[in-house]
Amino acid sequence: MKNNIKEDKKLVSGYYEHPDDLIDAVRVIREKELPIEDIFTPFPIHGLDEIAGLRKSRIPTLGFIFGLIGSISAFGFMTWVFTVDYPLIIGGKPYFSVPAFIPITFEVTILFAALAMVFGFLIRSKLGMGAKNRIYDKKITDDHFLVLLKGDSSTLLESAKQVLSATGAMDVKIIED
Amino acid sequence: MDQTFEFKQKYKVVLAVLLGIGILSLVYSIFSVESGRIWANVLLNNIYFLAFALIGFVFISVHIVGQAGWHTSIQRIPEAMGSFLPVAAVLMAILLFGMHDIYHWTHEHHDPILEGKAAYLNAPFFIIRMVIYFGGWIFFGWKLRSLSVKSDLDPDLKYFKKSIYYAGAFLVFFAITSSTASWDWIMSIDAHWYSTIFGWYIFISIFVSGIAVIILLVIFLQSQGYMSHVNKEHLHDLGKYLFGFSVFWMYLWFSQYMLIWYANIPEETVYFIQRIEEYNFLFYGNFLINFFAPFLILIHRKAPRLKRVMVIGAIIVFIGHWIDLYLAIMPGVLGDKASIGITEIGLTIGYVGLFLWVVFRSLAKAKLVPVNHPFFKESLEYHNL
Amino acid sequence: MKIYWKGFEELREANDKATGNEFPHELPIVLNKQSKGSSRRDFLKTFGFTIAGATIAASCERPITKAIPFLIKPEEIIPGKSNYYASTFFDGELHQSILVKVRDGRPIKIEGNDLAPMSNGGTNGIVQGSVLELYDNNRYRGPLSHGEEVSWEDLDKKISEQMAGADGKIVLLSGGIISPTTNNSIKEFLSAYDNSEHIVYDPVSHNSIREANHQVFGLNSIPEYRFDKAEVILSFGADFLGTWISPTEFSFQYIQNRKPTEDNPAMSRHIQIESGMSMTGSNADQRITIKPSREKAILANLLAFLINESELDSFTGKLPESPIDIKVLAEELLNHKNKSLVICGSNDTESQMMVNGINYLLGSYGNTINFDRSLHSCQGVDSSIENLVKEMNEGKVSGIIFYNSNPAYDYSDRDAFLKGFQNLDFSISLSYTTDETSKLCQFVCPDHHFLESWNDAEPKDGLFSLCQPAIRNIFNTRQAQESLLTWTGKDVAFDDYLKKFWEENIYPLSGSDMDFRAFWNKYLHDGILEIPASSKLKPSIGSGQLLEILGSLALEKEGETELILYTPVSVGTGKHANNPWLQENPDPVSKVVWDNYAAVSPKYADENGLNTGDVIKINGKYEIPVLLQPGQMYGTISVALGYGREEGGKASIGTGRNFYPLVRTEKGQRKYFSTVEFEKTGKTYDLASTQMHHSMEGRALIRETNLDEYKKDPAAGNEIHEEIELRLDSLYEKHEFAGHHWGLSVDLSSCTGCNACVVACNAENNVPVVGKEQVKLGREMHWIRIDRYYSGDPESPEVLRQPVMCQHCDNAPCENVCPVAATTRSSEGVNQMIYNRCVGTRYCNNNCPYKVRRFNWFDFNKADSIPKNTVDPFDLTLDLPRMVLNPDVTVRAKGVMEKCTFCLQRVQEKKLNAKLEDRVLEDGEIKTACQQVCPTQALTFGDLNDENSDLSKHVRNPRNYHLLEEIHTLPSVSYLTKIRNKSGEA
Amino acid sequence: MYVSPVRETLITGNKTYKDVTNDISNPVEGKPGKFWYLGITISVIALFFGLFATIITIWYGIGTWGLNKTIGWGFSITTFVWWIGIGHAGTFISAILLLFRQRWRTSINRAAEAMTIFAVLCASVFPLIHMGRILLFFFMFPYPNTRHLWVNFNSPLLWDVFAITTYFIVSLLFWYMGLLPDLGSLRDRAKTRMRKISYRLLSFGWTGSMKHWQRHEILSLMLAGLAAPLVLSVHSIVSFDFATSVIPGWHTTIFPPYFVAGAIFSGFAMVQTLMIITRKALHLENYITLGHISSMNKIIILTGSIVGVAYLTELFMAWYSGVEYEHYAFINRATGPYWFAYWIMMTCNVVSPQLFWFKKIRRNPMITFVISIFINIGMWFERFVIIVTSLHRDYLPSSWSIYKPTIIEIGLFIGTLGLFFTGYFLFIKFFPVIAIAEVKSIIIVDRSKKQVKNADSEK
Repeated sequence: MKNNIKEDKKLVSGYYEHPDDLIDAVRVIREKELPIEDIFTPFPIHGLDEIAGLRKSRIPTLGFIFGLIGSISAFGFMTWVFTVDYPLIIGGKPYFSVPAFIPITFEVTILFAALAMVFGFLIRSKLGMGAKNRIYDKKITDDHFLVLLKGDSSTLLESAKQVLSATGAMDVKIIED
Repeated sequence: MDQTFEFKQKYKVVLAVLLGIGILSLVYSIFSVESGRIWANVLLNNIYFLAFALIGFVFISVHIVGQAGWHTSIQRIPEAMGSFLPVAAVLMAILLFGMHDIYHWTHEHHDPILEGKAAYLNAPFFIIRMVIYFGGWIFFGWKLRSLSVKSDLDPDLKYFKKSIYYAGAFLVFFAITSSTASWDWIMSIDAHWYSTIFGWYIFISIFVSGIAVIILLVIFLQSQGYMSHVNKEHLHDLGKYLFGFSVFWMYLWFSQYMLIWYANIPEETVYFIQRIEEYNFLFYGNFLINFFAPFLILIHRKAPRLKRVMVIGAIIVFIGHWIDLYLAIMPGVLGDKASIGITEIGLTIGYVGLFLWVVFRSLAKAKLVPVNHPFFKESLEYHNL
Repeated sequence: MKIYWKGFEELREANDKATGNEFPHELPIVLNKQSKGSSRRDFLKTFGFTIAGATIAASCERPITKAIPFLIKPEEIIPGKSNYYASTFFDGELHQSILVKVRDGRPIKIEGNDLAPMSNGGTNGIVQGSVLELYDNNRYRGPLSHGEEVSWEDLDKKISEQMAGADGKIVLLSGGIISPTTNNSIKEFLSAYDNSEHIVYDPVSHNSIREANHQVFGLNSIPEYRFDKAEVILSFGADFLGTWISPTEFSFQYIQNRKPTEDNPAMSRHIQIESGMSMTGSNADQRITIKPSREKAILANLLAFLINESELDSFTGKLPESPIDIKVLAEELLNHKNKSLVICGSNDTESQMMVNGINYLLGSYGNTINFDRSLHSCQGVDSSIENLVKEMNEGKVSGIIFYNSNPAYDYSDRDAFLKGFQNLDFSISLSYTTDETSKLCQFVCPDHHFLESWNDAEPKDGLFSLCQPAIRNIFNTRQAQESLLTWTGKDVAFDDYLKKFWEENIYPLSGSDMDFRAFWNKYLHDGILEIPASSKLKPSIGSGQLLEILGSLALEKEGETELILYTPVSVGTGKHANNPWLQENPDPVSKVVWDNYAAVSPKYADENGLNTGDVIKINGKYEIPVLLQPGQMYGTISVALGYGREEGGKASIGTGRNFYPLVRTEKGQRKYFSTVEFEKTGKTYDLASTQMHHSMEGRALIRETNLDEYKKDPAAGNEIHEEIELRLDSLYEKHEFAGHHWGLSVDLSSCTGCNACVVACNAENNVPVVGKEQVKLGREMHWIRIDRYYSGDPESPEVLRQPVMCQHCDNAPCENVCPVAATTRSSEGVNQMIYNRCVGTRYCNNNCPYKVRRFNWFDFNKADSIPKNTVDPFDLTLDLPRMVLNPDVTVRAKGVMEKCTFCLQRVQEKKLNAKLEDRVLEDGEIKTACQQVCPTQALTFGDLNDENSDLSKHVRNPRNYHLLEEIHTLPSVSYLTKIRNKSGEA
Repeated sequence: MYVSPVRETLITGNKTYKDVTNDISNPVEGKPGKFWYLGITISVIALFFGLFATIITIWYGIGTWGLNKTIGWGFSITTFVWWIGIGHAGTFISAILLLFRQRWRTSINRAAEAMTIFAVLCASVFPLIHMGRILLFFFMFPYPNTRHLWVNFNSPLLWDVFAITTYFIVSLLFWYMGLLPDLGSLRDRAKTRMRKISYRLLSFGWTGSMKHWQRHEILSLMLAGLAAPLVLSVHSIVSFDFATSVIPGWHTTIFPPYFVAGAIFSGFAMVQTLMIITRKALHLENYITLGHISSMNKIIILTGSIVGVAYLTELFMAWYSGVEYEHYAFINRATGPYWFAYWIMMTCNVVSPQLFWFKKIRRNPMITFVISIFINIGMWFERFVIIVTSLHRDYLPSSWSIYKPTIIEIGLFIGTLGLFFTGYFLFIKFFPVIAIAEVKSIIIVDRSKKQVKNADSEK
């Protein structure tokens, strides 16, 4: 998935046509401790991240932090405006009218959290308008489950090819950039 | 898997002690506190424990109608909770003797507003409604329970299919009666006051505490070596309910409070003014304990998977919504003279004993899981996203 | 050139787009064209007008390019500060002593003159509206001859030739005149021409009163009525609070005796016997409906009863049958002998004579009625115009000068008049504005508007009131008196003439010890001169005379359907029909605007298959829409006069229908009722009304009680107030207003519903006129309205009224919801509206329980940046009518919410004055426009924080309550319960 | 994962992954049919009518509407609330049903979310256009300015500004993030240059990497977690517009939850309306099955009954409260000049969904379609009843009045219908109507790849 793959970097790819085949294959690959460059699937396969050894995403934490920032800044801002900067008597309500501040605080919290998570996701995944990510196989988005193994050294290259073929992968090939 | 709960002697002893504490404090109260306070406490606990019974059936019915599967592994617990219904009915019947102490509208009055409400707020109609509520609830409860138990012996799907109809009908009946019952029994204490959201607010309040009781019972049974098939995923779901409905309770609490605060119409604000002035600590405490506590405890994804955290959360919610009801009932009955003492705590302990006795007895009568439920197997393989 | 600006915005705008003309060409300002020597006042006027123009330009968001500064500043003029000049309003019917508020050279508002003994500072709607007529687009710009513009000199020459060559009569047909100086000038004019005659013509005649007094007492005058001294008032169809003779004066008197307090819980009792629901009738404690033809029968029975009760005589003749039992009435009157007052609104000498008899027997003369200061208005003799028309048709008249009269519109036999008109050699109109008659005339010699004129008035014997110009004549007009004098051959300015007349005639009378200069200045300043009443006239009736009246009664036949023609309170007899403020001022009873209609009782309508909006045809000719009017007598139809003008400007033409042709003349007397036939036409017509629902729906909005109850418990009718106050707990602290906390109290007992406050508010606050179509949609812009509800039997309901303006709530529901904080509380407890900030969501108005907020649905004021979208049906946004705008009050743009401000500009002015004078603001110093105008002083403005203020006393009164107080809006406006006097009701 | 055999098949027709891609991409790639052209033409005409009405409104003022001194909101805010409510179904389906793991949502969530976006867009027209001075709409935002003025944070209308802005942004993000994999699909299938370029740009460089998927999945879940309370809050805040007031008929505490239920109710009706046409027009019967329709109908019964209970509660409380204004407001609703609106509301919203208790009706697309239209109408009238009927006769009878909409107001309503359907037609032309990747994740394809056993279902 890397955008700018180094000159001499070699990768081995092969695809499966069923998620269960893929999962079995990944289990084998992990057993053999072959470095996985990436796995491409047409849809999310539950549990694949654990099997492939991916770390948990920190997007929720990001959302939580920004949500907190949102709520504090919204509530703080409204409090400042109504008690310090420009207090107005409105409908006989107190200047610091907490219940009335809640809805906006809530909305800003959600907005901040959502924006932070979405942009976090896009930035971390290098996705965005005009992003030039390499498409290894045009059928990934259809029904190909593609595994991409690192083949930095020739031994790795070989064993990668072997494992892929052995697990029933199709169109096993070496990819250079 | 085919376990059956055994109502062991040691449980009985403990529960008898609890019951004893309740009776002793009742006796104590009769001699030392005014009758209104006793009746108010009886009402509070009647409603609170009746609520668990009802929520038991509501929980089951919602899942049956929604064609959920995961709940089947714990289904027998809410069913057993429901067996408290007839006892609750008897207790409510006893309460009728204390009506005069609780409901001011039963007094002689020349209040034009109350006179306007007399067509609804009068003792005979009140009793008729109570009979209808209990009649309906007990009927549907009995049907749902017996269909479930019958399916243990006969794997035919007809019980399952029938239960869908009964569950649906019960929910409709409950949707109306839960509101009217809360108007009758709680809202009419402050006879002038009204709030359209009140019925739903009370419903969510008791629903959250009902979930808490289910969680506590599940974890208790697991600790006693039962229900080993119940895994973290199931707990996670119950935890999400506890979390989600606590937030929802806050939403309704806020909606009601904010709207009344905002419009500032005296006939509505009087309710909150009394509570803020005379029950200041509990009033804000109620909000903290029922919203912030479960919110902060359960917000982390992993939290609902940890039993200890769940137990703490459930106990807080259990106490919290008792306070919620306390705040709904006491100011109207006792004004500023209410307090929490031996009467309140002792009686509640007694009710806990009685409730658990009935529940355990019922739990022991059938298998701990509905083995023939068509979705039962799904429940075992159940995964949260 | 130096640029004068009044604020940063203006300066910036002036610099930004220094384009356009300050004075557009259409504004014909001719300076110093008339050579009469320039007085100091002329100088003021000239320069004042310059500034005025600048101010108008400024208030209308126009760029300023040029303004001429004062070279030497006149001592009394401070730009931006108003001056008040005492003057007099008299339109031929209605007199009022006034103060004219002149701001930077232009009159913008009329206030009552507090010194005036007749109005006591009150005014009515018509007087309030008259300032707008000064700026009427429809005014003549200069003299016309056969429709062509000519110079005064040429015209005078032509006219003099015509008059000199007249072989027949020259008639001056004028409206009522109460000015001694004018009368003097007329006298001079008449003496210059042999065959000349002055005829006074009142479109709505009260001549029978003079006639009756003449016949009974030998006094050809209208006496002074003292409603304040009457304990029982019995009125036969006289709308004395609304239109009858001197309504503002009577309203003030009437209410003096109807403000019961705990210390003095006395209150007069008012019984009204009438056919249609008049404003006065709606205020009565007891109201009896009859057909107009039956009035005489009641009067006769009453008189006979009183005669028989008295020791004077006994009447044994046959009496017509009375439709009501008069015994109770008579006994009540007798119980209050010397303290009762009976009046009658019919123009019927016999009736008035009987009334005189009744009053005489009740001892009213010298108590509630006296002739010491008899009234000078209503001099028109009905038969004289009849004769004139006859003579016109006979060709005996060569020329007529129409002065403040418009018979082509308001004379009943219009065809005869028009036919006779053909025979005239010449016709001259002195009208200042186009009307039906002036359109016909060969020569138009436009008069000044009264605000441009010098004049005087003697409304009552020995009571003088001066009239001075508040602005230089805007157009090339000449005062009518001056025209007459010119034609007499006298070249004299009328102000000099007036001064001279006063020096010679009135100054000696006054017995003043000042020299004339000082005398003149004092009374010009005060506006009022009162000379002690000369004699004590005590009228008497011979014993046989009463029986004679009864004996020779000519009774009307009762008709199946009887039509009553009445003068509407808001518009009057038709002279002011082109005043959009008045046309949009709702009728006090029906709340209909911009129309007259046939009021029919609900039951009668039902039986005839009529509904509101159905058009009926009366006497086969006159079409008019029906309005179901509770309290209308069964079998009668009431229609207002004064509508249906054919000439006279946009606001009057085609507004309503002219019903003067249905005025009937009998024995030389005009009668305002007749038996008619009507048929349904099948057509329908939408009447515009500012109120659609007429029942209070049992809500405690207007709390009322009876005097008896009030005596027992001053909080009677208002018992729930205390209960509610106890419940008004809040979830949050109330804001305290440290300095002032303005408030307003409205005495519901005092409000007669005359709607003068509405017009005053329009004038003060630049409230736009929206027109009939918009009112139909429910979009009138009035900041104050008088809610009117009926209760009881629809055939004889009780009427309740409540003036409602912004309540300035401390817990204002409107403020809460404005997203941009465009409406907030001021530090003085006023709910303020920040027009600049308003984005127009109308959320505030939705939330206002009183629905007092008004939204600018269209660009009513031409204050919008989008071109060609102004909705201004009456051209009030042209430069001329815009001169009336109050520069202290922002003109609101399209899409902005507005509402009552408690006349913030007045509060501010008085506060600043006090500050400049380094003193404490006094209670009562600030008067809101509605309060100032109110003839019955029903409103009290003041400071709630000041414990000793009148307002605080009202608030502590057990009668005090707030509208919708149970919803905890905490209004600053409060109401005092309405008290009726139903004791001893028959 | 085990699925009980009792459950109904979700995606019929034994689809393989490839079938799914093909079936759903085909309508986007093929030429649109006559029906589409007809539809979009009508929609665009309606849209232009709305534009015309907008210009007239801005030029001449709100006076071109039928409002008056008593009734400040009429058609505009009624329609605003209606659209916002409709929007809620999309969020409900993708957020709350996701949290409740209702797998049947995958067939409808994409279109429902698109519907949300267009509905919110339509809704947001009204708070803008109803302002008397629309050119000053920016006053609504708390931006620093020379006059040091801020906005009124106490105003529910301001809460609306925040709620709707947030709601629109979050819905858009949610929808678009969900679209990324499918846009990738279209990109990889694109034949023409134009399509290649546009879908490449639109798909943000989606590759299908497991890292993307991992984050994408957690993002969806988290966004759902946020959107669930958001969807509650938005319509609650809309209800606060009324409920915070003191006007009888407006001020009632049940409004927030009742509005939310009503919103979801009306939203599902609109989803039904759209889906029943879409499945037919785009031949997606295997994806949007009778089961889906039935499931949605169940939610309609649920929410419709909640709404019904709320109506009855309001009615009872109006009596029980003993407040004369409340009494009158409700009597007037049922028997006043706008009685028809009340009874349309009652029949369409309370009675008609009860028909769905019958399985046959629940599973009949034709009847469902008709009832869904009824509900759309009924829910519009519900808001009309709340807004106009409450306002036109409030506290002081002197100000009672009648409201009749003008052609300009109706034009604005039609204009937003035009906007909505134009958006929807463009959407079905250029975007996959069903979430391709998500559908793939719920079908189970046999490993032999020949015979397909599909299953899976609701839980």
